[in-house]
Amino acid sequence: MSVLAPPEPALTPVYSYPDALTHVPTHYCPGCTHGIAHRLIAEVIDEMAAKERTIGVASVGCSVFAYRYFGVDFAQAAHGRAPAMATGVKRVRPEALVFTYQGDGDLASIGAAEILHAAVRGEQITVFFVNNAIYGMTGGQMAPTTLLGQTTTSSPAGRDRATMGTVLRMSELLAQVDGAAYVVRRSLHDVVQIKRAKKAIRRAFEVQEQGLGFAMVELLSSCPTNWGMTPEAALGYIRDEMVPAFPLGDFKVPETRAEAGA
Amino acid sequence: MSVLAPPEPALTPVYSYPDALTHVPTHYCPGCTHGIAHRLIAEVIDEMAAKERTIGVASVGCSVFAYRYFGVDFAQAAHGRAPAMATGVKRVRPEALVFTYQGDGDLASIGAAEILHAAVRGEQITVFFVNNAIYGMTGGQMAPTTLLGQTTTSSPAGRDRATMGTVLRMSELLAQVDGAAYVVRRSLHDVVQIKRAKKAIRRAFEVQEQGLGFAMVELLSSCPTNWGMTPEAALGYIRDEMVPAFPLGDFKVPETRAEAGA
Amino acid sequence: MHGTVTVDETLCKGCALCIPVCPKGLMRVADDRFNARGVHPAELIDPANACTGCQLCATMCPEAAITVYRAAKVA
Amino acid sequence: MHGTVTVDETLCKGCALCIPVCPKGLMRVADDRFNARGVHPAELIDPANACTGCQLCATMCPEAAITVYRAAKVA
Amino acid sequence: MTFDVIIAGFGGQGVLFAGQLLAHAALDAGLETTWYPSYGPEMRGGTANCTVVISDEPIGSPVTERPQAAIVMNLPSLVRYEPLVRPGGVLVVNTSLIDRAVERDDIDAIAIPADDVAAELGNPKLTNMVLLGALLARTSALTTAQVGATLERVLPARHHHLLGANHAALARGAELATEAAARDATPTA
Amino acid sequence: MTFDVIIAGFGGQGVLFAGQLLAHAALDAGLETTWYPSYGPEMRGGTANCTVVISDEPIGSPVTERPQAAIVMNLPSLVRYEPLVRPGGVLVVNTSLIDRAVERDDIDAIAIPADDVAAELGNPKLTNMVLLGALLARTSALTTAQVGATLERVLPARHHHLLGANHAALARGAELATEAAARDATPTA
Amino acid sequence: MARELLKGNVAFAEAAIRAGCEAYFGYPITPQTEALEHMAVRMPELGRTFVQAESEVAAINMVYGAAAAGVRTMTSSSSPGVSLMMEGLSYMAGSEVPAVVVDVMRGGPGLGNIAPAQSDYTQMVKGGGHGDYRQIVLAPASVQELIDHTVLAFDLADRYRIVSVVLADGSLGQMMEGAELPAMRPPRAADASPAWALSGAKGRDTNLISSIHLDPDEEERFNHHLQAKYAAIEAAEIRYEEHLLDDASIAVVAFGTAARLAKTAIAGERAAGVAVGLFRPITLWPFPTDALRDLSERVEAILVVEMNMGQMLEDVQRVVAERCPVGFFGRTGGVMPMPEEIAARIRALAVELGAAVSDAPEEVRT
Amino acid sequence: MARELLKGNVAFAEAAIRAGCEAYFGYPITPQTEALEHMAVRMPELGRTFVQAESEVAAINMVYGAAAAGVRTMTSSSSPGVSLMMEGLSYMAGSEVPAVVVDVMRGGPGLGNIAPAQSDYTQMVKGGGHGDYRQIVLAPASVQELIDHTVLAFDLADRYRIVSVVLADGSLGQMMEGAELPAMRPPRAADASPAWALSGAKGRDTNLISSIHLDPDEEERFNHHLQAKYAAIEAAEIRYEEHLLDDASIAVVAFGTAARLAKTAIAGERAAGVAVGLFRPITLWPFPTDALRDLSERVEAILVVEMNMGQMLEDVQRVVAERCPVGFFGRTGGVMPMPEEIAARIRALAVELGAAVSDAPEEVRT
Ligand SMILES: Cc1ncc(C[n+]2csc(CCOP(=O)(O)OP(=O)(O)O)c2C)c(N)n1
Ligand SMILES: Cc1ncc(C[n+]2csc(CCOP(=O)(O)OP(=O)(O)O)c2C)c(N)n1
Ligand code: SF4
Ligand code: SF4
Ligand code: SF4
Ligand code: SF4
Repeated sequence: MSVLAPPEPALTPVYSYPDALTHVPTHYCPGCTHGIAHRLIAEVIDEMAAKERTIGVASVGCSVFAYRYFGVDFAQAAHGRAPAMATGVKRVRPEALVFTYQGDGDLASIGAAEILHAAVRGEQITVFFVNNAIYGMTGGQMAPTTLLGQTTTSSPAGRDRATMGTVLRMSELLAQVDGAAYVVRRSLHDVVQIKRAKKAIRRAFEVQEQGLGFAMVELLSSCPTNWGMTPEAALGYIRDEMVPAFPLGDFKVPETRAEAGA
Repeated sequence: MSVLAPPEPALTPVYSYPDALTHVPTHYCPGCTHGIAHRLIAEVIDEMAAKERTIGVASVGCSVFAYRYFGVDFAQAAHGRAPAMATGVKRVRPEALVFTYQGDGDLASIGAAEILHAAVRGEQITVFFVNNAIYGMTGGQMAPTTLLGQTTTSSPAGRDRATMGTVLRMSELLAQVDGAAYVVRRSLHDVVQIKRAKKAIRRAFEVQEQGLGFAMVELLSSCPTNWGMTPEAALGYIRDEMVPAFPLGDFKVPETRAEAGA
Repeated sequence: MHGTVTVDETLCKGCALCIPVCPKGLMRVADDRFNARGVHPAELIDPANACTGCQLCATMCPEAAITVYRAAKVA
Repeated sequence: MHGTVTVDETLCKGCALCIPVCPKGLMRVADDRFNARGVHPAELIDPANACTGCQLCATMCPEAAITVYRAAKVA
Repeated sequence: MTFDVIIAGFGGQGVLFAGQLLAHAALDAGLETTWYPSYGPEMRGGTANCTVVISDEPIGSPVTERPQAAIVMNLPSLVRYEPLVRPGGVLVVNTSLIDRAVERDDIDAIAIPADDVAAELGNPKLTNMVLLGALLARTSALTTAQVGATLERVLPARHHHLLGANHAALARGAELATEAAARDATPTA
Repeated sequence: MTFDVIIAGFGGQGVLFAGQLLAHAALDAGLETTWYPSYGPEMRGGTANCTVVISDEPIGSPVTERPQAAIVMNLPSLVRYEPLVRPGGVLVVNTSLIDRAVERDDIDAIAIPADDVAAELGNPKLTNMVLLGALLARTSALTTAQVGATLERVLPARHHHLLGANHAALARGAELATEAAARDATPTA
Repeated sequence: MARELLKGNVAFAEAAIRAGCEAYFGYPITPQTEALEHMAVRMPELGRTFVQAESEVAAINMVYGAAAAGVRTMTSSSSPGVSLMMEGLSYMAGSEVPAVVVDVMRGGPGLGNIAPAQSDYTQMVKGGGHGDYRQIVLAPASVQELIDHTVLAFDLADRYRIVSVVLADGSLGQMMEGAELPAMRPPRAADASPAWALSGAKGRDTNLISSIHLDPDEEERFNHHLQAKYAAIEAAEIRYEEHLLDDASIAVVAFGTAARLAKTAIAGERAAGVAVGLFRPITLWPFPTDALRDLSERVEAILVVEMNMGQMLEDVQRVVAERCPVGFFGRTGGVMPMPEEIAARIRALAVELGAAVSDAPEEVRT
Repeated sequence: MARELLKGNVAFAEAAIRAGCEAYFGYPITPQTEALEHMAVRMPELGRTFVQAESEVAAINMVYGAAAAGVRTMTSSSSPGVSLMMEGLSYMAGSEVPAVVVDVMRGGPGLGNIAPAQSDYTQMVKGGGHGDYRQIVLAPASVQELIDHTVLAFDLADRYRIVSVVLADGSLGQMMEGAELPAMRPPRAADASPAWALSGAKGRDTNLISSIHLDPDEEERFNHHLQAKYAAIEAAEIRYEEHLLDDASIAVVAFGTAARLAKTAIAGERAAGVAVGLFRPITLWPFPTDALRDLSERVEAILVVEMNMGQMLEDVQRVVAERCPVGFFGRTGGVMPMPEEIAARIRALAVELGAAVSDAPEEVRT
């Protein structure tokens, strides 16, 4: 933690800006929970003292600039290909802690083959999958994760099962794959969930360190801008609409050590 | 059925060459069960009297020439993209019976995103997935379906879990997806299984006719050439090695009418 | 006579999969001749008219090379 | 005094997510000023020194804009 | 005759709509016109701008580095566009949100407290119309009457109850600009 | 000097290996050489062929439309390659599998019942060596001795117990070809 | 229809609909996304097909399928997305299906940015996929042309069983301009299907849509057939604009938005007495080779202006064959060349050529 | 090392290993698959990385990752597979990572066939992806050169932080020929990593591998930086072969296998008294522009021979600028131009030029 001078000398900082972030104001919309995901990952990197051996792989989406905010080595992958790029990195840098940071359009739509096969191969990478049920960056089109009936700019009358199918639950899917060691879904919609999410992030990194296989933490996230809501209402939308469609939970945990307390 | 003159006038043909095949000798290796899959599909097309409204989409693999053998309109898709191409066909020809015919390299490796999303969208197409646990056409490389320890030309020391992951079971995976209406696995290794396979093929076409959603029949198939076995031994390999890794069964059947007797 | 089968020798690849499935053991590879592909085609050897027309051979044949006949019933 | 928080106004986006989570209701949007982004930043209004340094606001803040302090304990 | 203007501010201030209205009005007046927005993640930062070109001949560039006029609705926009307006051009400044003075003296700078005016008119969403009215008063491209007429055509029917307020905003902006001009005795562009 | 030969037959008849052996031997003899196989699904049909070029200068094309020699191990190969051999060239025919006679009379056609000879020698896999021996006897590119020596180098150690049989097959093929030549009194190429 | 203020992306999408496009498959990407969004509203309204594909790879293969089934179909995308279509486009060329692709180009290489550029010239005009193939490439310079070219693209695609590309850029896609949409074509009769298309082999032999020719001789014959078709297109479909070239000693050669920007510069320079005109290829393939060759015999110098580092330039050089000097001015990476800059280049060239030119007029519109 | 009989695909794979390739990512495709299979055996043996990717899209992005991490890495494929790499290659150009791609070209377009062809010239030499970028492209004409060019490709890639392409074809990949492999380079020291590479930011600022430049001005500056690098490569790395050109009145211009086939034809025609020679670009980019221009001033005619419908031809025409007539002879779709056919074209040209030529000798080797 980068310790600022406390407002009064008698005070000690108990929470401050993570060292693994760069102190650059982000480009995210006000209240977008991408920022929370960033912060949690950075906090875990700090706790693991892993900043100097972490390599991140950013995807294409609102988080395309993730590299600006993390104070670690970074690559910026093509849309959907972060798991392939991370595979290339990790295979030749096995000592590094390698993670991808991907949106739901990136991971579940265009990058479906790459994430599936990274899991099948049991790549020793950690994937942070920020699911906001929409394409944020391009202005709010439907994603495979868009809820049934949800209106987006490419499903203007609401997502229609007959022509557009219905929600794709990637965590449930990837948990089916033998090479996946750790697959859980968490949410960022309130303080309790955020704390749980952080634990899962930590565990997902540990799975990589222990060489147990592919690890993914799906994080239900908000897009106040494209959902057309206030930041607070957006958190409510996660809680009330998204969580029922995307149940939180552990879909796969390493047999050697079941995830407790998450 | 194209009825040949019987060897003796008192005899009636009870089984003869299907009408929906072209009577062209195939390029398949002797004993390759691609031929059985072709025959069964053709028999069902005949039984449904659907020859004049069926459109097939061939993939890239040993079955790349499937169009030569089926007496129906055909397209030949790019490697892995048959489900996308079939989507294009079916959306603009909803009255046609549209099927893809894909190998395991094609469907489970390079085409993983396309098959997954055809299922997610609940495309009204029927997919025949011929799983021989290897890349036949290109001379026997590892597929995502290759068994653990199986030697192939690209896993010369046997498929190794640590670097190559382990078998991807596509039927189990796709059955997870809401848009998938009918997903079953059958085998072609003996007469009983072949008869079951045919029933599933029929059902899969019916699911399309009834507009119930995406339908897929996975068929465990042999590759005597690249497995380095006699045709008969190859059938034994399916039975003894593949079936345990790829359990036969119905992973998803339409709720409205459970598959009986398969 | 119950049934019989013919093998389309232009289609047959001599894979021999039809042989073990015949319950009467009536199929064999004709090693006295090659077809245009250069393989010995399968043939039915049924001097005792034992073939029942059960279609197991045809069900197994990857080349759809086998036609099966049965004695016509007056139905 | 148990604790206090500071808000880094260059980072704060005025999203107001820190406000409802404060169990003591001590956070608010400072509508008397804009930051460089043109938004009203959040601020702690704690005349009674009620802040416990519970960190809930910081946990919620997407911008990691909040630093939380507690009175040093002699451990 | 060719006229170009950049309208810039925060997203949500009606920057893009004001520009579109101007372009629609130009088209209605039988002129050539282009409207060109900032787009994509650039808008994520909260700023938006658009360029409108109006001409009696086919238009080459829909963008310009040195506009004849600019409307700036917030401080970052003033900082960015003040230096770019052509000498002799017009700069309309929303002083409700901008407390910095215009530094150049070779342009016609018009200070309008547009948010306050809009609030006075009873609808804070009218800021853009107030500023547009001011611009029209100090340039010869189109008249407020022309723009007002176009507004009736392009405003979706469900918003027609707001027509009066919009007209009023345009008129008030024009009025303030004319007053200011008279005060400053600065020649108009 | 440049020499080219196509070796063709069913997959499994040792077509590709016979060609490789020839190419290895050429390299051992300090000559330039290329070996070019049929590949891909073409082989799925059950046929295989390769072209070997041997020269004392750098080789341009590794393929040829009109070879100086061909070894045909089955009927389809005879049908395909008989018309292509250059006038005066050599055509070695495996009469064990081919009952059709060679029709051209402007080439040196050598009939060798190679499968039978191989069977006589106790190993049906030696067909290719018998035919290669015959070719070598009727062409001047390399000698059976050169090829035999190379065989010792390139045959994997685990197959070295077969060396004797291979030598015998080469020699027997050469012998039969020489006898046939004497019989026909056809000039060699 | 009257002239309306239309956004480029919306305009070409609506034009496609009116030209009879029955199926649209696409994937969002800035700066073309409004086209997809327009299709998402309009196509279902009209009972036609709109599918948001899982990727551009899938989108082009869906287009391939719909085209194989004989309907008018299209996709639109922007540079990185278009790169993902190269295999599919090569297949479509190899099986001669008609379709339309609109590329709203942006800055590159790689992820680059979303600003307007013209640096997909090579990949679209020369064929970024494998094999010897061609696509008709139309380069609009206004929203009106974007509309007209989209309609034309469908007609040419059908006429020649070829992929037609409308090569636009971010500025054309994003800007609004006065333009007129064509009337809605009557819908295709349900049974009107090209003879070669997949529709179920009822009462006819089966049809096959495929790009495989395992036998090289057959593949070569097919390629010669393609080349013959391409030659026919080159003979019949070349389009270009000549502007103020009659007495010009300097010709600017530019396409699309660059040409439009150049026109402003040319107007200014003409006013200053420079004998400069514009040669604008409208079809980038077939390229207006003969007209440009003729021109190169008449003018003293050519200035190629592009929003890239000189891609069309190579074609111009090839055709001009050093008959006159060919200069180049390019801005790239999403930067548009401003008329003033182009004018300065023209001016410099004129001075070099010794032409008598007055000073630039005070007020050249930029 | 002694000369061995080596299959092209195996030879370049082993050459890559000996050049220090630490990671190979690929996907099977005929006619290059033996390379992947060789890597599958050898790389694990040496403790290096071999991954069979799920597709060519994944393969190139894995290469991108390994390259970003600073190791020597490569992939190999053939035409349709290479088309799927266009986005990835554009990204790699846009972030300046070094890597090697071997393209063993086959007949197209589309699925086409697996026979040798040279019709990926445009996509590899001009950039089939979006944006203004270049790749070094080496065109070997023998198994020995396939080996040497692979090693060179790695060295050039590292020197310039660029993608180097070895543009081979099915015949080079499939044939065996006598060739010598280089010695095994000593393995890279565990800590030897380029300063820009991703390795964990220990004791230094963080590194970033990215192709995004949202600000057009910045993107343009980056493009100018790329162009400067490309100019440096053009100044230093052009390679070509001149064969029997000193007194030639006819020059055949051909690359790779086509050049090799032409050599046989040239030998025959020389014997018949035709003053013909060969100009063989070895680097297709950077293209040997100056040497070819010089040549076009010396010879009376040029005949371009390719295994495509005339792709390099356009570059030759551009450079020659009609200084002399440029003829073309191409076979495509997997057909190789036989020396006799090439010879006939040369002969016809010679006759046209009025040269005195004797009849062809009886026994020209084909
Ligand atoms: C090949 C390609 N296709 C499309 C795009 C455009 N694009 C950029 S971001 C994005 C979607 C991002 O959505 P998501 O992954 O859900 O992330 P979010 O923005 O919601 O965080 C798309 C389609 C691109 N950059 N590249
Ligand atoms: C883009 C692309 N990549 C690779 C290939 C080469 N290829 C042809 S078939 C095939 C694998 C086929 O295996 P599978 O799908 O399992 O079918 P099988 O041959 O076993 O029936 C591959 C990789 C290709 N044609 N196109
Ligand atoms: S568009 Fe949505 S996902 Fe993107 S930064 Fe804004 S709120 Fe976040
Ligand atoms: S290679 Fe295998 S899958 Fe292909 S035809 Fe032969 S046996 Fe069948
Ligand atoms: S199963 Fe069919 S192909 Fe095989 S031997 Fe019997 S008849 Fe012939
Ligand atoms: S949560 Fe953070 S960014 Fe949002 S208002 Fe509070 S301090 Fe500011």
